[in-house]
Amino acid sequence: MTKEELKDKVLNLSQGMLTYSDSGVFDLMFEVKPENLTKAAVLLRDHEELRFDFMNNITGVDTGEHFEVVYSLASLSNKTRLDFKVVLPYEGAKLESLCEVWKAANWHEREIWELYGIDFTGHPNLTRFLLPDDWDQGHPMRKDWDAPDFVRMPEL
Amino acid sequence: MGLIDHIRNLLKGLGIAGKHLGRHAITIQYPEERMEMPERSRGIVVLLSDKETGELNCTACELCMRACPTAAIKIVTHRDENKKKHLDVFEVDNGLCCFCGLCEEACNFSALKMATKYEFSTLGADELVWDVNKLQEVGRDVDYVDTRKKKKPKPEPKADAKPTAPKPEKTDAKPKPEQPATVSEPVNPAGSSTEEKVNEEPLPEEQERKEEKKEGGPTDGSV
Amino acid sequence: MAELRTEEFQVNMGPHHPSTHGVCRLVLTMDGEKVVAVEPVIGYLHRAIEKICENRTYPQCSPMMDRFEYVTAMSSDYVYALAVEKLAQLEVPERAEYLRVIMLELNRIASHLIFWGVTAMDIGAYTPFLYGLREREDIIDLFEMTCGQRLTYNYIRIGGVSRDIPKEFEPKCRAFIKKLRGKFSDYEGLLNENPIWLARTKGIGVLTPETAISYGASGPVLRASGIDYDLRRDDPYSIYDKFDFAIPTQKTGDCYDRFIQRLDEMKESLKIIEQALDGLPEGEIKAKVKPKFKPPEGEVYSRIESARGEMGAYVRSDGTTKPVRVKLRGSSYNHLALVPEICTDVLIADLVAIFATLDIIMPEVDR
Amino acid sequence: MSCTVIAFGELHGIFAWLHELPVSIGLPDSVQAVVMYAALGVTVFSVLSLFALFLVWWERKIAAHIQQRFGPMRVGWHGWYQTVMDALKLLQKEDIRIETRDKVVFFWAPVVCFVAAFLAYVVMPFGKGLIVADLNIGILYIMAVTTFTVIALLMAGWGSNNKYALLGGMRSAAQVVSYEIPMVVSLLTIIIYVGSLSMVDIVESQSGWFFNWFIFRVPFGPIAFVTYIIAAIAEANRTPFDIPEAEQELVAGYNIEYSGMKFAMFFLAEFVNMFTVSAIAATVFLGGWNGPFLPSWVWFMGKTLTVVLLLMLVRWTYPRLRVDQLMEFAWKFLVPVTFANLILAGVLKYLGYWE
Repeated sequence: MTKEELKDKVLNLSQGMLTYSDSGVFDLMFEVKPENLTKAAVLLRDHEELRFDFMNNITGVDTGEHFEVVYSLASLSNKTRLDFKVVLPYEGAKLESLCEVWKAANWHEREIWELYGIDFTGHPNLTRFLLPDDWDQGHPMRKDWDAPDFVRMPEL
Repeated sequence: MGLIDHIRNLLKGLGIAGKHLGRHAITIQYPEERMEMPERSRGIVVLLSDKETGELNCTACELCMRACPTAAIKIVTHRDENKKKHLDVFEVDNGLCCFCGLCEEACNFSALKMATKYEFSTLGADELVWDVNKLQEVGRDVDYVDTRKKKKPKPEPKADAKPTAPKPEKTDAKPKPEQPATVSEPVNPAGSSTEEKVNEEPLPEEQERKEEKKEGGPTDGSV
Repeated sequence: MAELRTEEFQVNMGPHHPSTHGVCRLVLTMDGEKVVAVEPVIGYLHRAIEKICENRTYPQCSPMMDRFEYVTAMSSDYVYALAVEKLAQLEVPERAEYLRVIMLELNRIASHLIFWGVTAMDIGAYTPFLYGLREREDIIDLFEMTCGQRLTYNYIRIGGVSRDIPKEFEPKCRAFIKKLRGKFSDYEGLLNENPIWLARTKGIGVLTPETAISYGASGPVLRASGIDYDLRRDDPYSIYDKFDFAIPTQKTGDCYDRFIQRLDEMKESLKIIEQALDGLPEGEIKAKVKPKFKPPEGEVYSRIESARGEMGAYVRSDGTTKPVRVKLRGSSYNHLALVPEICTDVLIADLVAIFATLDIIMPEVDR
Repeated sequence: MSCTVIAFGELHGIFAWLHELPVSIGLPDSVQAVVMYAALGVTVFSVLSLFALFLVWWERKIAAHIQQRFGPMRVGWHGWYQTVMDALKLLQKEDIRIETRDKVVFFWAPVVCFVAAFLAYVVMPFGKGLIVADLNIGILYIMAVTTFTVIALLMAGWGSNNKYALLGGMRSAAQVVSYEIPMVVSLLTIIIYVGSLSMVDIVESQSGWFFNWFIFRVPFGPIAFVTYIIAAIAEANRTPFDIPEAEQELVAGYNIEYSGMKFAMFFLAEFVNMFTVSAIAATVFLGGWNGPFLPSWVWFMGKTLTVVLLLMLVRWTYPRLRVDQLMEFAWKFLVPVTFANLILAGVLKYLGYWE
């Protein structure tokens, strides 16, 4: 399956849930509205012709304007790959958890919750694990967070 | 597998261990014997001196400082009346150095090299900061290939060196002494030396950064 | 006699425990010798590499990658370089790609040798650890000869490799391949058939294919469960499609299979290295990369098959010299998430065996 | 002093002299025996302590050379007094005592372990005449006192008030008690042919060339020897049966909370135990001090150290068994095999194989 075919197929099957985004340089990148997330994920995983059964990675991104959560998926049987992302505002960033769809999402979501402060509703165990247990200094991966003694590198 | 097989396999393992018992050790006794380091081995950063005059090759272009990912190199320069740059301070904090070799590759003047030496343990972290004299002294006996053009220290890319040199003049629009070399460490590695340095000038940096933020991300090459 | 009252108790395994491969804490709920539940606690090795990278230029990030996964630092160098090359659509010279493949495969062997030794040590046999390190030493000598470092190579850069191999590399590498082939009989004789070893690993920690896929297990762990999936063949990067090599798989997915799987993979890697050495072309080793390297705006997720499984790097650029976001995906992260799933109702000794054969390396988990 | 002709290099003169010492210096009868045994005890104890230190060094060297490294090389020729220095270092170390320990038990555990390890040497025949007391129940006595170790380990596990230590202590109790049975039964196979429990009798009935050793002479001797060695490794808590201290599982098991000299006592006791089981193997199966040309104690030491070498090779080669497999191996394999062996040997003896 070439990339174009896959793109058409995903766009047709998703009926507007997934829209194409051109920010993905190499692999296909789609965009999903937060409310459609679980539906889109189940479709991608379970549809006969897609079968994205393998969750590679979830990345939280702070672009400086809003949050993005990028899901990277792969299909072991079809040997295809795609990414899709969800754009979230800073205020009250909240997303459905995909732990039920891919169990691999569990820890990745925990990490994003911890480092970005994005809430995942329905996550079974949203507790601290990467930062110290008594951490109370916010979410370190946000762009507006700096370590107390943080000094920026000299510009080139 | 039957019992006999099990016993045979157990004895086979014993035989392999016994076979090695008779062999000679492959390790070496370190302070007495030393490994011969390969010529490319990346050890301590040293400053190289001219083979004839014995003076430093460094032209104070600050390329290495800019290449360094951990800000282990600190350079302070000034310009004389002929607009020629002179080196005031050249310090390498070996405690911060991550031995990546980027400074060596950035240098176009054969001024700096990661020598094959590797022994520099000290009793305190502050003794790991080496100044220009120490760096030069350690680098005296280091052999190197001089790729400079004589008499004309104009930046010329090395044969296979990666970066084409940016113009050193351009980088120094701002005079350096007013903005002493920034020694920065993004996330505190809990070293006392880092904290001291950070305390030197937290405020201007902080403000600068905040300004950048408002403009929407750091601008590139603003100096 | 009255019924004896028993209760479960909790044991902290780690952060400093001989068999947690770095600093990982496992909170075990135990019923006597039996482990009822495991909860991994991570973060003891968190170095904030991703945050640091946001404050570095693209070339400056490359030394950080060595620290991401220091057992196969070549792979972590490469996955980042690959992501940035995809972003900037850089053409990498062919010789550089060959050199990369040689180094990646040598590093894979080095990692598997450590795995072989460490697993044996975790199950109680000390000597194999030293034998594994002995052969790894030769590989490291090859690396040092080429790039100057023994652990944090910083060799694979954006656009190519940092230096060409020296003249004596090829004969030494071929000699090493020959030597290692000869050592396999020792390796197999020491453990593969040993009845104690079989008793300790056969049927322990069985990972079903469905669980493996769902938890995102990859690499040797996935293949030991019987799924024939290898990124080198199924999503070819670099020039792996030019080489002829087999992808070994096992059937049951227990500790023994995961152990044998890696021994088999070493042999295949040797084949790839030989082919790469035979076909090594002349030419440039690095594409031109400006010091103020600015990839165009965009985002990319690159993935490669490292020694432990799928290693990924998500890099996002906004067109400036510094990345907006670098996310590193280590396979150990997903494998550690598997531990609570497959480590229920096992003995504490089995837990150690499972942990060892999943080949979890903590720097990759904590980043 | 004794008037018999002594072979060159024999040491039993020393023991004879010590036996007669209280009499010759004219002590009253009531304290003669006490002084004599005290003198003998001190002699044997000091020699054995040094020997245990030597064994530690030797084990490190053997392990190192199997693994193609050097091992200790710094103090003396090939580091020969490294362990002496280690012991001195451990003596100077702070004795860390955790607050929550069981004070009495925690204190006495290493003492019991250390003493129990040395008690066996009362009846050990180091050479011709080199024996502290030739008890007529010698081997039974050894079996009895070596089991003291398990009490010490259990005490250490309990007194440390540490979960790892407790697990180690429990494992050790289960293991040592289980392996006691095959060990004793293996020895019984030989003893029914000797007809005496005295160590000296056992050795003397093997006099002559090596085909008189019980391992070759007694029917099923080799099997008894192998089962004895297996059980002995378990008794000495060494890999592949070192689950009480299994480093990768329980970190250090029962001695996790011990430091300084208390740890050293456990450590030395472990090596003394290893020497004990090897010495019993040498005495019962390999002919003890019997051997031509060389002095008897040299033969004894040579045979014992050979067995020790075997134990060391085993330790550095094999992986560790799991705790349930260990018990299964003892009860489902070793115990039936040794009992069958014993019964067959007994039947053969009854049928007149042995005259």
